[in-house]
This record gives sequence, structure tokens and C-alpha cells, in this order.
Amino acid sequence: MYSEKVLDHFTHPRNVGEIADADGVGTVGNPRCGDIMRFYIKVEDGRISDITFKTFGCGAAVATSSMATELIRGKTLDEALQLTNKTVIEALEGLPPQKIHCSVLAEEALRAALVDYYTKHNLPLPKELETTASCDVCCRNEPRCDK
Amino acid sequence: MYSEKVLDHFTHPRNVGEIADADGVGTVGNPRCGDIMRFYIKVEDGRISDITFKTFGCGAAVATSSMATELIRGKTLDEALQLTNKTVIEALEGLPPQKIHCSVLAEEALRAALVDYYTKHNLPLPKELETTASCDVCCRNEPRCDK
Amino acid sequence: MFVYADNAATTPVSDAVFNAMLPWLHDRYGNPSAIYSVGREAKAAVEDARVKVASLIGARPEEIVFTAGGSESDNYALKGTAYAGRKKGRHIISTKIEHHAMLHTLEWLEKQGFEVTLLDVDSDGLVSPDDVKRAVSDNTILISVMAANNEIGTIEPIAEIGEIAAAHKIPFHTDAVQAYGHIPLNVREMNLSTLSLSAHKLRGPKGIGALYIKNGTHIDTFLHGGGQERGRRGGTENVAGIVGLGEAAYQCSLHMAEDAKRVTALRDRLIAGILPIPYSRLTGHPTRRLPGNASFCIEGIEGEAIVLTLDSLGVMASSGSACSSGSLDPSHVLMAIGLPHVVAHGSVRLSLGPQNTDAEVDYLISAVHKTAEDLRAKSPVWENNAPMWAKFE
Amino acid sequence: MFVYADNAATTPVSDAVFNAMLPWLHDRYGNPSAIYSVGREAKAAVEDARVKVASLIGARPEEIVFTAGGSESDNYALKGTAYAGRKKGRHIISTKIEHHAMLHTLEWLEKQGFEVTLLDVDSDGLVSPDDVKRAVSDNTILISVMAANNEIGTIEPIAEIGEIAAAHKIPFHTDAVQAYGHIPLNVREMNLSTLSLSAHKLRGPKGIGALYIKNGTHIDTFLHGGGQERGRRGGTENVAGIVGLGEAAYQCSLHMAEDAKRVTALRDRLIAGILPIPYSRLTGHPTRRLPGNASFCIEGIEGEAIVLTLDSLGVMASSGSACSSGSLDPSHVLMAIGLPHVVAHGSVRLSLGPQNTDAEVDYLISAVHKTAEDLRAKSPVWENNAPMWAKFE
Ligand SMILES: Cc1ncc(COP(=O)(O)O)c(C=O)c1O
Ligand SMILES: Cc1ncc(COP(=O)(O)O)c(C=O)c1O
Repeated sequence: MYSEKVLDHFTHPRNVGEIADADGVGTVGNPRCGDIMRFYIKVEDGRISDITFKTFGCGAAVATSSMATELIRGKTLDEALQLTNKTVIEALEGLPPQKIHCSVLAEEALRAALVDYYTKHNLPLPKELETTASCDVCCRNEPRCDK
Repeated sequence: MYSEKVLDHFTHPRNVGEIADADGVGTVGNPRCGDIMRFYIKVEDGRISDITFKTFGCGAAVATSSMATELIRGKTLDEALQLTNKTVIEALEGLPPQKIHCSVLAEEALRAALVDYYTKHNLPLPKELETTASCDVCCRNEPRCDK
Repeated sequence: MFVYADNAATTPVSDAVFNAMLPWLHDRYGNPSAIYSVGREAKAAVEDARVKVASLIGARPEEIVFTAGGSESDNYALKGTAYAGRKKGRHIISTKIEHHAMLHTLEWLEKQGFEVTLLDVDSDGLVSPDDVKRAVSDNTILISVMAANNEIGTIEPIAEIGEIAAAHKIPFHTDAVQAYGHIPLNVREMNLSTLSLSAHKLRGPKGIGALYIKNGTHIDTFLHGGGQERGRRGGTENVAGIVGLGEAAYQCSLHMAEDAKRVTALRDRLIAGILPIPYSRLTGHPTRRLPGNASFCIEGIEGEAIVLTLDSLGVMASSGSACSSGSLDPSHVLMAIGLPHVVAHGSVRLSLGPQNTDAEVDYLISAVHKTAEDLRAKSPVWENNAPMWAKFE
Repeated sequence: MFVYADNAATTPVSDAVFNAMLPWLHDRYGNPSAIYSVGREAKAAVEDARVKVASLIGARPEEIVFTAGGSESDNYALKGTAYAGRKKGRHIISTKIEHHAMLHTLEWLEKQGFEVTLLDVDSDGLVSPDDVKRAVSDNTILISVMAANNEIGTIEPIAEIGEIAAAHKIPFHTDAVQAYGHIPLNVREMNLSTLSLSAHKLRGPKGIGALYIKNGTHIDTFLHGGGQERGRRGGTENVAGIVGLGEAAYQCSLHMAEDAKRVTALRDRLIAGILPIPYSRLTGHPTRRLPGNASFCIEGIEGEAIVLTLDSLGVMASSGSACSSGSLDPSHVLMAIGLPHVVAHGSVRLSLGPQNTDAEVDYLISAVHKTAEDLRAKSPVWENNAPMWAKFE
């Protein structure tokens, strides 16, 4: 059911951990639903110079976190804003249908970390971040933010 | 489904054939039903000195004919009148339920041959033979004379 | 000599199939629904088999659902389509010569309030597409006609009937248990909604089969359970069986055309060798028949006795006579093609496979001749080289 | 090290079973319904297996019908009894912790107009016989309670419930797929009308099972077809599978008591080794549980991730977490015993069999400890050596 890539990113997740002096931290998900993702970012010269995550969740949740951080690391803030769950899924060589929501969660976690960064640093929120949905409520018999 | 004994009597039937100068011949069954049995008997000194059969029918029909002739050969007429399909079934070490009617047919064939013998020789019909049922009609969706 | 000539009943598993199955029966016992490694390798084997089973009939892999055999597939197709279509109508069209897995399921559906029309066939066992057309009503929710008959081997005009079904937008099922792997079938060209198949008829193992379900077909689940087969058929997958079916289908994709040619030649020689027996006849269509099927009626002797006598000569064959079916009437198929009872009682079917040889066919011919002679010599209905009913004809 | 610890999902086929099956997969391919010699020898093998399967539960051989596995047996028992009893009533009693083969069949029956009461269980997973008694009405036509639960291993009070069913003359079914061959069962003492079992849970092959049907039970046929299984289940018999099931049952009749003792000791050592993990708990009854079942919830980590991490350490295990079941909720069983979602997400089941060793148990203990540590280190809900929800408790 999982691609080799997903299994590899689950078993050897890249960028796990915390950043003590993070510029932005975003947490999405709900423990009741069984997934929580937290992304930590460090921003230098308009670029995401460091990014790490901690994830409570299934194989796909861990793998999408790992892959998303890999794709984002070193990107400019503008580039980071363009990351969609589709890119993550492609990079992982596919996800089973019932696991698509994990990739959405990863996208949301990054956006939450970016919102945190802009807010903490009193910067104006880019348009793209104004509509950030929360995945907190998307549990229990409802499609969980599956786009 | 068939006992070894039935298979043996089918494959190596005893007493197959005709008796040219038979003292009695009895035919029962209906070709439409798929079984016909004909018994030939020779009577000497009140004993059945020879008995043969010809049978059109399934394995059990052949085997019961064979076994019935074996059981009868050499018996007195009175003893022959006592033969029931049950004795034949036991001697064959059992028959599948749907094949019981074959053993009935064998009993009927013997009785028909005896009736023929008594009639041909102008002898009074023993009581036991007065009620001989005919198996000719017992076909098509009715239990075939299964006792 | 031992000759297995009952390949329409079941076939010997081929070496290729046996060897493909072995690891999955012992060392590789993982549950395909499990996400760990030994589960994933079982899953991959199942999906590989699905591709092979699908490609033989031009289906997509996801249109194949594995079942426990032809009977389950037939039950699933009929009950599943009937219940899914219940709101649209209650009328089902099928034929008088279907297998009991079909007929008994249809009887059960009648008890549940469905109406069943069973079409007649002609004396060769052919269903007429015109009859199908005439039987269709607004109320019809399913047409089901077997691809080829198991007793007499007649191959039905499935493509023509499929066109009628398509024109009326009625789901169309075929029981292809005898046909799959033996003759070319294409689910798209034949406009099929569902198709039943069973592994043990094509040198695969017993107890495994599949139902093709065209994408988009409305069908109720028959066997409820876990999420196996994408929720369409519950039960831990019979991995070894599925792998065996996949390999059997694959072997057919390689060898079906050449095997059919060779087996047809054997069959025709067998038929030519047996028909000289006086008062014998071929049953089923003379040319539109399964490559391996040679079925006859031999008058004056009884089918079960024929089978047992052939058995004593080392030949495994079968019969549709009343006795051999354990019922009072000869098989419904022999009745449907209009044979008199006295003729149908002498039914014998020899069915060949690619493993049968020329020498075996020679032996079969002589064994059937010998059997007919032996049994006729013992038969009270055989007089002066003819059955006693001949004089009434 | 490789340790297979998912024996509740499926078991490795034992050498005895494998060897018993082999000839029937290849050389001895006869159809048991055929009357010729190679058919008769297959028939004899099937009947021999039937005796073995029956004797393990005190049934008569003719009370055993072979099926394609536990799911088919469950479907057959429920639908067959419901339809046969339809004129008497429409009410069925079962429990919230049944397998999906039961629950999904019951849902389907509800759609057909039957009424289903699903009883609650206590926090150990036990069904209360008093609840059964209270649920019975004049309209009740079937009571069905599983013999032992597949996820948490709890063994249900079947004998007590059987007495209630008998007192009310209501047919009583049990899904004994997890129990058969593992714990003693007696169909007469337990007043059972029907009992489902599946070979691959007792070191037999996948895709074969049986339904015990007490003589005289009114039950509709589920899988219609030829006259196989005395007309009660159509389809060419899976001879190799049936022989495998028979041998597996026979092996259990020889070794079940001693195996259960040994496996229980392994299980208890495994439980004792895992429970020291902080915020971990055993699920299911502490003592009334299947010999091989050791199931836990470990807080702060997610079940599918546990299974995949254990896989990377060579351990095959399973989980009832939402993710691993592919649904949004943790398993209905974990919900039924009242676990909060956050706890249930951390579910992991290790299930042992007689082939597991002491050294394997040692390895399992260390692998689970390592897994919990690794995943907790990556978990945002694990803070200061406790799950973040601990502070709210
Ligand atoms: C309790 C229970 N019932 C039914 C089943 C279904 O059995 P099978 O997978 O053999 O169809 C299983 C196992 O999968 C089970 O554990
Ligand atoms: C035409 C046809 N349909 C259905 C079946 C049933 O298949 P199975 O025995 O695999 O259930 C058979 C063979 O037995 C068959 O010949």
C-alpha cells in the first residue's frame, strides 16, 4: 500500500526534532483524530534556513512531514508559500487515497509555522496565508480536509 | 459413495446372461426411468438350481442384480420368497440412499420371475406373490418404489 | 493405461501453477492486508495475479474480485446485481442450460420475489439472441447467458446477446467457468457487466475463482467482511490460490491458441472414433463447441454404468444420466436439447485438456467401444443389435 | 531477528499440514463428486477431514459444512438463520465487538428489514449474559456472540449465553474463528446451533473454513450450486484446503492443551515485559483471554507507526488504530471497551503461536520498548515523559 519512498521516509525521517530558537512554530491536527504535526522553522535572509518537525501519527503522517521539510529547506518564503500537498504526494511517489489528508496536514503545518513567523515578527501576513484553514475539527466521520 | 462390495459386484457381476430354457423370466423397471432388470430362473426339485440376470441401469442396479442372484442360487422356492431388498443391501455392505430403489427393483425382478414360473407351470401362486407390486410406473419425480 | 478425460469437471494442476503456489503455502504466509513487509509481499503477489487474470479477457485489474470459485462468482453476480437493481425492476433473463450454481441461485431469487425467464435452446444447445430480445421488458434488470455449456460444450453467441443487453442498458452476466482460458473472451467487445471464472478448470487449484465486475456496475456485496478486495469480498485472501489462478491465467495467455488447436484436433479424432458405435450420437453443437468437449449418448446402456466401466479400464469420464446425478431425471441440459429419456440415460462426456496425448485418445476410443459392447451384452433392452425402443421409432 | 507475532491475523502453515496438503494439490486432483476411482479417493480424504474437524468440538461429521473461510461461515450462519427464521420473527441479538464479517452482514440484514441489537461489553470486553437475557424478545430469531475477540483476546461466556438461548429455544451462533483449535469448545455443552471456524488461524491454509450446523437447524443455503456438501454449499470442493484444515484440526486435537499452556506462559511473560513502559496498558481481560493474545495501548504514539517501526526491527504485529484500519476511528472494539480516542490510537497487538520461542519473546519486549522510545522522541504530544493530555486527567 505504501510506496518504497514513503516507507523510506517513515523509517529514516529527515529533519526530525525541535529548533530551540525557532522563528516560527506551527502545530496542526488533533490528538483525538490520531495525527498531530508540529513544524519548526528558522528564517534567514528571506529563506527557510532550517526546518524540523515532530509528528504523532501514522506512517504517511511521518513520511509527508519528512518529505515536506526536505522540499522546503533552503527555499525562499515565497517559494515555501507555493508548496501544496500535491507536490509532497508526487515526491513520495503516491499515497493511498485514505492517506491524502496526511499530506494536507503537512501543508497546513508549514503554513501555520509561517503564520507564526509573520505574526511573531510583526510582519504583514501574505495574502496566501489569510485563508489558512484549521485542520483541528476535521475528525470523526468527516473527510479530514481532504482536498 | 459405493462400497467396495458394490463396486466389485458391478465390475465382476455374477450370473450375468440368459437361460435359454428358463423356467421363469421376470422383467421389471422402465427404460424411461433408466433401469430395467430381467431375471431368469431354472427350478429343480423345488430349488432354484440356476439364476441369471440382464440389467440396464446404474452401478447399484447391476450390483444388486448380481448380489441377489448370488443369494438366491441354490435356495428353495420358499426361501427365495423370503428375500428382501434389505438382505441384498446388507450383503452389499450398504447402498447410498438414492440407490435403495435399485435393491427394491432386484427384489421385484425375482418375484416377477417366480410369478412367471408358477403361472407357466400352472401352479397355485403362493400368498406372498399375490401382492407383487409393479415398479413400472414409479418413475419421474416420484420415489421409485422406495420402501 | 490411465487416462484422465474429465477436464470439464476439474483439471490437474500444471507444474507451473504448482511451483508458483508452493512458497505461498508455506514460507510466505503473510496476510496481504497487513502493512508490514511479509504482508506487503503477499499483497504484491495478489495484485500481480489480478493483472494476469484481467488481461486474459481485456479487463482492468481493479475490475477483478477474487472469490472461492465459479459457484461463488455466480451467486455474487446474480444476487448482487438483482439486489442492486431491485428498485428498477425484478425481471431476470437466463437459460435452461445454466449450471446449478446459476439455476439454484435463480430459484432462490424467485422465492425473494424476482421473476425469472429461462430461455429454451435448440437441439444443438444454442440460445437464440432473438429469444433474448423478445424476453426483454421494461422490468428486466439482468440478462445472464453462459459462455459455454459444461455438459455438451456448446459455445453461446455472447457477443450478439451482449449487444442486445447494451442496447437496452441491461446488465449482462456470463458464466464463463468453462470458457475462460479455453476460448478467446473480451469483456468490452462482449458488453459484459460481470463474468464468472474458476481456476480449477484451467489447470489452477480448486477453491479459487474470480468475478469480473465492470467499473461502474451497481452490485451488492455478497460476502460481507473486512476491507479485502476493496470492500467487495470479505475474508482473508487465499494467497496461494490467487497466485495459482494468476499463473494458470498467465499460462493460458501464452498457450491458449496453440492448445485449443491441438485439443480440438484430439477431440475431433475422438468424436470420429466413437460415432461409428451404432446408436450413438454427439450431443451439443458439431463445431461451435469447446475444444476439449466430446459428449455422447450411447443407447441401450446407462451413463453411470458407462462411467464405472470406463473407470475399471482406467478412464475417468462423466455422465449426465439420472443415476449419476443422483436425481430421477437425466440432466436438465440433455432434456433442454430435446433428447428422449431413453437416449439421455446413455450419456457420457469425455473432456480433454492440453495434457492429453494422441495415444490416450486411441485408448479412449477403444475403451468406449469395449464398454458399449460389454454393457450391451448385459442389457435387457439391447436386442438384435438395437435398443428395444428402436422398433417403435 | 525476525519474529512473526501476528498469529491472530494468520498463522504459518505447519509442516504437518503442508505435507498433508501436497498430494492433493498436484497428483491427486480428482473431483470428490465424481464416482470414478480418483474422485472416490478425493471424497474419502474430504470425509476424513470432516471427522477431524468435527471431533475437536464434539460435533458429528455430518454437522460440518466446509466453506471458504471464517467470513463465509459467518455470512452463511447469519443470513441462513435469519432467512430461515423470517416467519417467526426479525430480531437478532449480537454484540458491538464482533468481527466485520459479522457486523457488515448484520448491517446488510438490517437493510433487508431485520432488527439488530448489538450488546455493549464491559471494559474488559466481556458480554454480560444478563444483557443477553434482557435483550431477548418473542421476536428474537438468533443470538450470536463471538467465542473470543480477535483484537483484545477476551473469551466470552458462551456456555452461559448458550443456556439462555436454549431456554428460549432461540438458535445460537458463535464466531469461533479465533477460538477454534486454541481453547476447548463443545457445541453440545454450549448449546450451539452454528459455529464458524477458519483454517488459517490454526496453522492451516488460507481460504478454507467450516460452519458447524447442528442437525435439525433451520438454515437457508448461502452459496447455491451443485450437490456438494449434501446440497448445503455449492462449488467444487477445495480438496487440498479441506485436507489441510482437517490436519490442522487433528494437530490441535493432539497438542492444543500443551500448546495453550506454553503459549500462555510466553504471553504472560510478554505482557509483564511490556507493561513497565510508562503510560501503557493491557487491553482485554487480564486472565480470560486467548493464550496467544497480548494487546496493548501505548500512549503518545500512533498504532500504524508502531507497526511500521516494529516491522523495521523485524517484528510483524498489528494495530487497531484508526490509521491502520484505514478508517477515521480506532477500531470499534477499542471504542466498545471505553478507551478514549487518544489512548486507542496507540494500540498494538502481538499475537503468539506455538511456534514462537522464549528468545523471540525477549526480542519482542526489547523491540516494543525501543519503538515506544523512538516514536515518543519524535512525538509532539509527548512532553516531559508523559502524553500532553495527562495533565488534564
Ligand atoms: C473473529 C473473526 N471472525 C471472522 C474472521 C474472518 O475469517 P476469514 O478471514 O478466514 O474469512 C476473523 C479473521 O480474519 C476473525 O478473527
Ligand atoms: C458452467 C459452470 N459454472 C459454474 C461452475 C461452478 O464452479 P466451481 O465448482 O468452481 O464453484 C462449473 C463447474 O463446476 C461450471 O462448469
